[in-house]
Amino acid sequence: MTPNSAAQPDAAAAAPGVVVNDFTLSVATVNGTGSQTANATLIRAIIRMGVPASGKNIFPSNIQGLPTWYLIRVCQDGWIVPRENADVLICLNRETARDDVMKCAPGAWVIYDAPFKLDMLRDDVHYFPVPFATLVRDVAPPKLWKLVTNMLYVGVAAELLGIEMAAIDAALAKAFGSKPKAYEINVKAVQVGRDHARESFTRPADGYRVEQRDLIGDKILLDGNSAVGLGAVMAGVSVVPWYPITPSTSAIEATEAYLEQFRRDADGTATFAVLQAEDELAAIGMVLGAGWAGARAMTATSGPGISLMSEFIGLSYYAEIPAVIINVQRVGPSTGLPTRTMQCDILCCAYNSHGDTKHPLLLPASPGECYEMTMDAFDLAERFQTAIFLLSDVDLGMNNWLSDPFAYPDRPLDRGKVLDAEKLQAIGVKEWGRYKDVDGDGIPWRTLPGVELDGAAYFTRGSGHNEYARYTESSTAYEANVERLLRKFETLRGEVPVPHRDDTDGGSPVGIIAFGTSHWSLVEARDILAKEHGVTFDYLRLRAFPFSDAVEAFVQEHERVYVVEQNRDGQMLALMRHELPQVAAKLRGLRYYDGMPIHARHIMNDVISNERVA
Amino acid sequence: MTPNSAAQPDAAAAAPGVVVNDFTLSVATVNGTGSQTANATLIRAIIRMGVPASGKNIFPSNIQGLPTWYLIRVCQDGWIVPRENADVLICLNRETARDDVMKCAPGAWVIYDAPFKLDMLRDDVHYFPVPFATLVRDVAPPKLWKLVTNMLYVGVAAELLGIEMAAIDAALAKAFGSKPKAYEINVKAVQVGRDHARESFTRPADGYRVEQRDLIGDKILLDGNSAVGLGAVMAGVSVVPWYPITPSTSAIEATEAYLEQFRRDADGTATFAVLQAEDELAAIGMVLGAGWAGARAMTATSGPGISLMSEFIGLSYYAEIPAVIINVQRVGPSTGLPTRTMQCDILCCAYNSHGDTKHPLLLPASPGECYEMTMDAFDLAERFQTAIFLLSDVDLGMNNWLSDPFAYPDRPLDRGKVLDAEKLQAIGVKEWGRYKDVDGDGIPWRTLPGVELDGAAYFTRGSGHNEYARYTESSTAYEANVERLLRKFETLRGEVPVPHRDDTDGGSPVGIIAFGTSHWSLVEARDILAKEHGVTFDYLRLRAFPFSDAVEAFVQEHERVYVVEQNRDGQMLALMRHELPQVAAKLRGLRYYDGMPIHARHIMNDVISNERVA
Amino acid sequence: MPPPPPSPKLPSGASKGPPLNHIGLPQTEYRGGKSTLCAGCGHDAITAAITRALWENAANPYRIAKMSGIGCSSKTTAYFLSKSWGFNAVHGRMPSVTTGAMLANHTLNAVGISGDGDSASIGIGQLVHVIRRNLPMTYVVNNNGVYGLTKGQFSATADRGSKSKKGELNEFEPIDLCGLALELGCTFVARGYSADRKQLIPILRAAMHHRGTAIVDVLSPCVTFNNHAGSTKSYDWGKSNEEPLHEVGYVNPWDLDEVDYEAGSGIEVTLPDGGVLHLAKLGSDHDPRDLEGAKDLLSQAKAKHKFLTGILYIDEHRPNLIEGLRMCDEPVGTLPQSVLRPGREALEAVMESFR
Amino acid sequence: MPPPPPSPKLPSGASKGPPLNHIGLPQTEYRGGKSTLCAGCGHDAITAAITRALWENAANPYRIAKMSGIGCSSKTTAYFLSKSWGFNAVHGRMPSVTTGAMLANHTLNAVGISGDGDSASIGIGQLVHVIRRNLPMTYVVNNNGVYGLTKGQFSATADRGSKSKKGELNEFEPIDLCGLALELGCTFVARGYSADRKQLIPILRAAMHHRGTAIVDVLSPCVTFNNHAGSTKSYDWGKSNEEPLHEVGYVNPWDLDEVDYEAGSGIEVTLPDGGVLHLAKLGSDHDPRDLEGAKDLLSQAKAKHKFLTGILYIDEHRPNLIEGLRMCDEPVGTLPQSVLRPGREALEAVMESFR
Ligand SMILES: Cc1ncc(C[n+]2csc(CCOP(=O)(O)OP(=O)(O)O)c2C)c(N)n1
Ligand SMILES: Cc1ncc(C[n+]2csc(CCOP(=O)(O)OP(=O)(O)O)c2C)c(N)n1
Ligand code: SF4
Ligand code: SF4
Ligand SMILES: [Mg+2]
Ligand SMILES: [Mg+2]
Repeated sequence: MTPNSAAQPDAAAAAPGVVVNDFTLSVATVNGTGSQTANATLIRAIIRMGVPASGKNIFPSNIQGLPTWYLIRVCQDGWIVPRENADVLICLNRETARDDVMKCAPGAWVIYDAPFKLDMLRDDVHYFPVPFATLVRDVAPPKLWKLVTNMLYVGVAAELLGIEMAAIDAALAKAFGSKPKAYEINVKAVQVGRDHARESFTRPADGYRVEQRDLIGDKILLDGNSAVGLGAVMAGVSVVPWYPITPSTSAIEATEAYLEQFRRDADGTATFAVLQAEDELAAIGMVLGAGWAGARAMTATSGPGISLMSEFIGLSYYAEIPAVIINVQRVGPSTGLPTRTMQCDILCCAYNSHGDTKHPLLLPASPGECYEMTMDAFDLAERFQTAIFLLSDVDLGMNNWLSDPFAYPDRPLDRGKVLDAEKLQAIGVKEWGRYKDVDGDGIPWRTLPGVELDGAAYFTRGSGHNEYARYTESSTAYEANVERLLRKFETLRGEVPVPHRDDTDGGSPVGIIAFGTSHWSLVEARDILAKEHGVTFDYLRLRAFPFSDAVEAFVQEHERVYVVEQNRDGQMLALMRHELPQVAAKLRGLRYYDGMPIHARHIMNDVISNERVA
Repeated sequence: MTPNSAAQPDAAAAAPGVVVNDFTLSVATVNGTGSQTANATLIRAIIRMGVPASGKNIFPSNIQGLPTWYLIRVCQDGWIVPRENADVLICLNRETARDDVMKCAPGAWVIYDAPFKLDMLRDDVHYFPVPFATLVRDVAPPKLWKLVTNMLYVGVAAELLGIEMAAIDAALAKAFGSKPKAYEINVKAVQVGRDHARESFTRPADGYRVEQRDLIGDKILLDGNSAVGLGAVMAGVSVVPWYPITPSTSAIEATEAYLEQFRRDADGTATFAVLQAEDELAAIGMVLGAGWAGARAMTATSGPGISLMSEFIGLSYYAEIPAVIINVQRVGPSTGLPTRTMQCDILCCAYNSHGDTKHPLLLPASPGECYEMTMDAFDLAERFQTAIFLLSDVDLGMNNWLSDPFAYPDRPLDRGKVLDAEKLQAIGVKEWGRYKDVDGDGIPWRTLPGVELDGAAYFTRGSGHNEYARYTESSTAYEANVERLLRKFETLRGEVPVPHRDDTDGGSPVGIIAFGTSHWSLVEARDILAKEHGVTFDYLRLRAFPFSDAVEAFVQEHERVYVVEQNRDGQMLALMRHELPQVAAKLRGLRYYDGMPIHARHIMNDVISNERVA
Repeated sequence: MPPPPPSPKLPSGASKGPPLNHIGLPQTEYRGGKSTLCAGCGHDAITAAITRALWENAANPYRIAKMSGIGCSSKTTAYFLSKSWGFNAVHGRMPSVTTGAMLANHTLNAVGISGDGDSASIGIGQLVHVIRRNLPMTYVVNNNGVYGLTKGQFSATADRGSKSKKGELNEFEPIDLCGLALELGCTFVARGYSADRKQLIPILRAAMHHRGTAIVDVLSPCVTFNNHAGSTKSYDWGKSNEEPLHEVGYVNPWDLDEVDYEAGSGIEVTLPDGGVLHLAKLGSDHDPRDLEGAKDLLSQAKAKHKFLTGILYIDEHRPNLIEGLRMCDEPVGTLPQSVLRPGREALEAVMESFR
Repeated sequence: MPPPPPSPKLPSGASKGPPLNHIGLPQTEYRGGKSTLCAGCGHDAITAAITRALWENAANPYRIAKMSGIGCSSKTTAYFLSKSWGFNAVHGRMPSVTTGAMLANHTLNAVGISGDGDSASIGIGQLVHVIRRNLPMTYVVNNNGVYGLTKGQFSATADRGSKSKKGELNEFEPIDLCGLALELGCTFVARGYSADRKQLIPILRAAMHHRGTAIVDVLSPCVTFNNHAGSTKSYDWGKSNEEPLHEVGYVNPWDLDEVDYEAGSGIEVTLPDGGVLHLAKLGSDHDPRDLEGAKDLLSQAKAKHKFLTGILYIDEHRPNLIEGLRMCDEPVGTLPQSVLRPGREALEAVMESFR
């Protein structure tokens, strides 16, 4: 079975043979039943066996009772985006069971709750009915049955897939380390599941298997939101006002947890403040107040919150106040699909607020970049005295990703151009102007409230002001000021994370540009296209806006360039067309927007049909 | 004196000779001193003489005591944007007097308050010192002196410029018709001013003169905001929630005044509601509630309000609720210059809110279009069930413009696709789906709350919904729905106001695109370029987004096309580059952004230097 | 002792089948979609009470507008009255949308459902101003002290010193929505408990007949995130601390002659539809038209950590927004063009004014 | 009779020149830029009172943060203390910006100035929540019942039945900012009158020393748009209706031994800086620590259309937001990297948790 044939449900059943360490497992269940721990156990156990795996949680916007899926992609090549069609299905939600089975890849293994009686649905898959309700009785008292059922399927799947008990055990120890009783029950449940599978099923000759490898090393498994939290804390964040909204909430929870861990004294004194605001307008207002007064401040939100913050974001731009805004993007417009993923706030953030504004965007593609770029965001925000957006998404923020461990930051915090009393006196107080471009880079010097020196104070406002921060309605002062802001943005262009370029050997006349989570399907698609269709592309991964010169150069050097993104309107394409007019004609859009993470297959198909590859 | 030499302060003094009906008059005063009536009298009197004139008020964001200028462009060729440098200056603000005089055109007439002693500032202008404080004593009791001073300058200017007393009288009768005593005092003040001028000054041989013409006919003089109000009322607006903000407030005040006049019974019963909301979020929320329940609803605001409305605007797009939003643009970002003009919310409105959204923009260039397009906005909003933006600006909205009288609407209100009980039964209730595209135009049918029929009701939400308005998180339903929204937008492309195209005789390889208030300087610049530099351009005036096919065709047919706009970032250019990628490479930006209305000279210079015209 | 509130009678001839209300509908006709809330959530009990209240009131389903914001609570408008239009707006902004809808068509009967997060945090401004304008609407807050849908953060109604599920102490002063409403001059202020269905139904029935804004703040425990010890919004807490002010009854106008409250057995307030609100004395003899009395009772209860329920205040006279604006009887939304668009002379007059 | 509030003494040796305060500054050092408001605007009088209060308090100008929103009132932060940082934020959002600034550096002394439009309409949510959190700040509302800067529309504090300059009647219930603050548990609630400088200055002085949120609602007539007959925010109305609760005095700690209030001549409250607020009985003998008493007085005054001024309520004990969060003494904004960034072991421990 070749890696991609499983994704073709229409193709004839795959040739028999065991597929090792390369399949997509889907657990279909109902939310609020506590299957997270079971799913985490499965994925952790696979990783313990040295085999790369990543997990994606497809969950509803609801607390209890609606369908949810957990998708695990196991792939020793390191590709991490689940295929569209599951190879192994664990089917525990009666409501979606039919659809789930019909969507499986041919040859799939279907583990299901026996009473669902699914085995007449199609005959090109293998069925493994499990009488969960019966088995669970032997494991735990009734009030735990719902929870324990989950561990039973872990056992069944582990047995069928060859996941070792030691690996499962280690994963369970991790989850229940501090609760021996729970640990015991769960071990027992897994064991009962295993036993049942061993006794009742014979593993088909074709199918899926996990085999020990050594591909994990010291890698970690985590979600992007935790990485953001850690990055923020390593960047010295001190003020964190926020308002709950899925999928950004966990970024704040992580930040708060690390702050509690590392920034609270034994006596309870904190060197930070995390504050739940009354709404997003207040949250960003607090960020600006704190940034103005000299603290590193951050908030996290999602689309609706960004919309609400728009007025203040304009103030940040024009009054030049540092702010870090984490936008974990979800499907819009409006409330949209709050738990589904999309890269759909690009334009909204880049040009956020009324009037002429431009805001830098950082575009992480992995938890590692969430960590690094969150730190970058704070340095950039303070150096450039403006709001910096980190654009994550549901997929990156809330799913589990394998990552190299994070490096300890190798440079000090860059607190930007701040004048204390001494420096100010050295310059000469009269010389200084809050909005003067003394260094030719468009970035002015500021003071922080509290400097005990006459002339250090200035007045901050969102209305017209001159170089000395004084109110003015002068046309020339206005024009000079907004032109300086453009110069500042030009300086920024040279200081944001540079794109990653990856040319094919020998180069290709065609380029692809992607960013953020699209990256992972893109590399998979690119590999397959090269291997199976002999079609190669050069690749550039954007990592920030404004676009570094290397972006324009990349487009310049190719005949045509596809911009891959997860939204309907080609928002990054729009941004590039406007910001890189010299090369705009070469850009073509390649879009995906159904709320699921973009699939390699989608990119492949689109590229193939555009390039008319046979 | 040729029409444009006055705009060249550096040039040598103009040749002697009288300039008839072509000059720019500037009244420099202090706000809160009540000079509006005087200025209105001046401009009305000129118009009474059958000579075109338009007035622009350059005022501060403040209630009393700061500098303000009123600029009157008199021009029998019909050009209406004041030149950069005044030909006639009335100088009543000591604080700005020096600057005002220095900025005059060579040969200018400077009428000033005698104690200011300005006559040493430069020697290429004519001085007319007026002892206002002395003259005023003869006219009115002390408490009226401040107000009456203004009418004195009207008299002086009228005498010097040859404005007939009958014309002034008619203008005063208009202003004070119902107050005979005030009328009398003001007539007297004008007379004293005239007498003083006649006795004290000799009119210079070169200089400016108003002469009777017959160029006015039944034209009206009004501001764009009044026209919006009138359009809204002729369109049957019934619910007007709003929040005060300069420069949009007067659009609502006009709307309310006409509603009070035409839609309130003798017994006080109203068929409308105008409601001051607590903020812009509430105002737009009320508009949506009213639109949903079937009323024509509108709000008016400016940049900061648009930013605050962003979340709701996304709801309007996605839940498909009619709304009319008047955005009288002012200088951003943030609070910016609230009383200065700019076309700077193009991108912010076109792609407003998070997620994938697109909103139609109507782009009036005159009060006549404010009137027409406000009516269009209501029809489009209801037909397309979405928010329609009318983008006006400070200049258009708050200044006085000559206009042909407005025509009575020639088509009935288009209330869009609304099903009542009867129609619904005819279709079959089961057949109907709130978000179903039955007509292939992307526009679904809706019902209004209150239809007494089972199955007529539906549930409106900003979260994922299917064709039957039911909640869903289905990827396919989501995708199908947002693609229908795109189809709807395509239909809209064919129904928004078409652009106006004006090709040069014989055609030109170069095109210019402009919109809104930039139009007026553009036509002036184009004429002068043709006459004096022999350079001609074809011209297209955008009147709406989405862009009609004619826009793309225009660009296609030219080698290069300049997009003229009043903002720093080339926002319309960005929109065009993205929406018209096939022709994007031909577009070039031409921008102006200091908060004053764009000058013909600026456009000329830019075009000349771009086209390297000698 | 007052008689129990009258149960709707069966129209003659309909002796078989489910009981029908005054307009001939069985209660099932007031039902909505299946709830997707957690089993045991207080919100579902409120939905049931609303369904029942609408049925007992014999409300015209086609004229109910179900308005809500965002949250578990705000979802519940989908769970009653499928026959009615619903508008699930954005977070915290239900009042403005409702205001617009009522201005367009005040023949609708607006039933707004919100949560404590939706109303006391992000939406507090709109709550304050809808009260100030006295918009005719029923405004129910399903109050659980937490943000259910976003997984259990404290809301602004959580009591100071109460504990989250994770054990954190709430440091902030709670907003008492009834206290706030009274301070703002709200014309109908009541507090209920999702588990006290008997009282909640008549409160809702009266609220739906009130001429202006009726705030009904209902304790509605969140079983998933705020039903533990240390919470002051749990079922246990509600049960132990409820202190009903009075026994509430609401009698439809067409039932009036069949009900015979003992004279002096309580306070009667006639509402605009002609129905009568009857409050039978329990603990105190508070007259709900006494604003200062209501405020005092609430303060006292707060001091004693008691959970006072009932109708605290009603001003049945103050004109509502629609009356204040002197709007015509017909919905302005659907007036004909002949009314909406002024004639040619009107335009000509305006033109002349600009000459 | 209490002695008049002490006038700041001249430091010895400075017998010539203008009087200097405790830190040796003349009052001129507390001045700001030239006002651009209308001549006679109440706001300018408030600015003068603030300037004076800061000087009498001997406030350190470098540590004052002048915070405001948008409006004529909000502009006034530019008209006092040029030595201090000012932040003129967006409309209605001053409280959140102030909260952020104080979290970053709570050694600052935040003086917020807002208008009734800025605070009671668009900003009411932030007002409510800053009170709820008890952020240490002085929050002055320059209350004129209209939107001055946008030319005279009614604000939400305009009384029902009061008239606009054009003669329109206000139909809506006013928001009484003091009543609202009391309801929300605000820890310092006062009302002043721009024209009653003698009372306003000590109120402001006490407010600036309060531990939490001090709401000072000041009637401040708008001469241009709301100073006519029929207005209840005019100078005439203020003059005819003012009813001061008490005579207010504030004594700096360093002046304490020089002032000798007669025993029992009034109520004394010691504030965190050691200074003493002295309230000499005038009409009532209200103790400002009596919340219910304050509410009652306000209700009664409202019923009588009286304009009650003075310090209505003070709770000098409730911890403020900074204390509740247990923040360290230093401003977190300027802590060194060694404190801000956890060490390598910390990162390693976190990495291990993800394996
Ligand atoms: C603008 C915006 N911010 C945040 C959210 C996320 N959000 C959804 S529901 C909710 C809180 C709901 O709390 P509550 O109103 O108390 O309802 P409950 O779920 O407790 O019934 C929040 C913050 C949102 N939908 N929109
Ligand atoms: C978002 C936004 N909406 C509207 C405005 C316009 N605006 C400026 S000041 C103001 C009201 C000010 O009233 P108030 O706070 O009472 O201050 P006053 O001028 O009366 O002192 C408004 C609505 C604005 N600046 N920003
Ligand atoms: S989370 Fe709480 S509020 Fe939401 S449905 Fe569950 S129990 Fe109800
Ligand atoms: S308009 Fe009113 S509030 Fe504004 S400065 Fe003038 S008097 Fe003061
Ligand atoms: Mg809640
Ligand atoms: Mg005001």
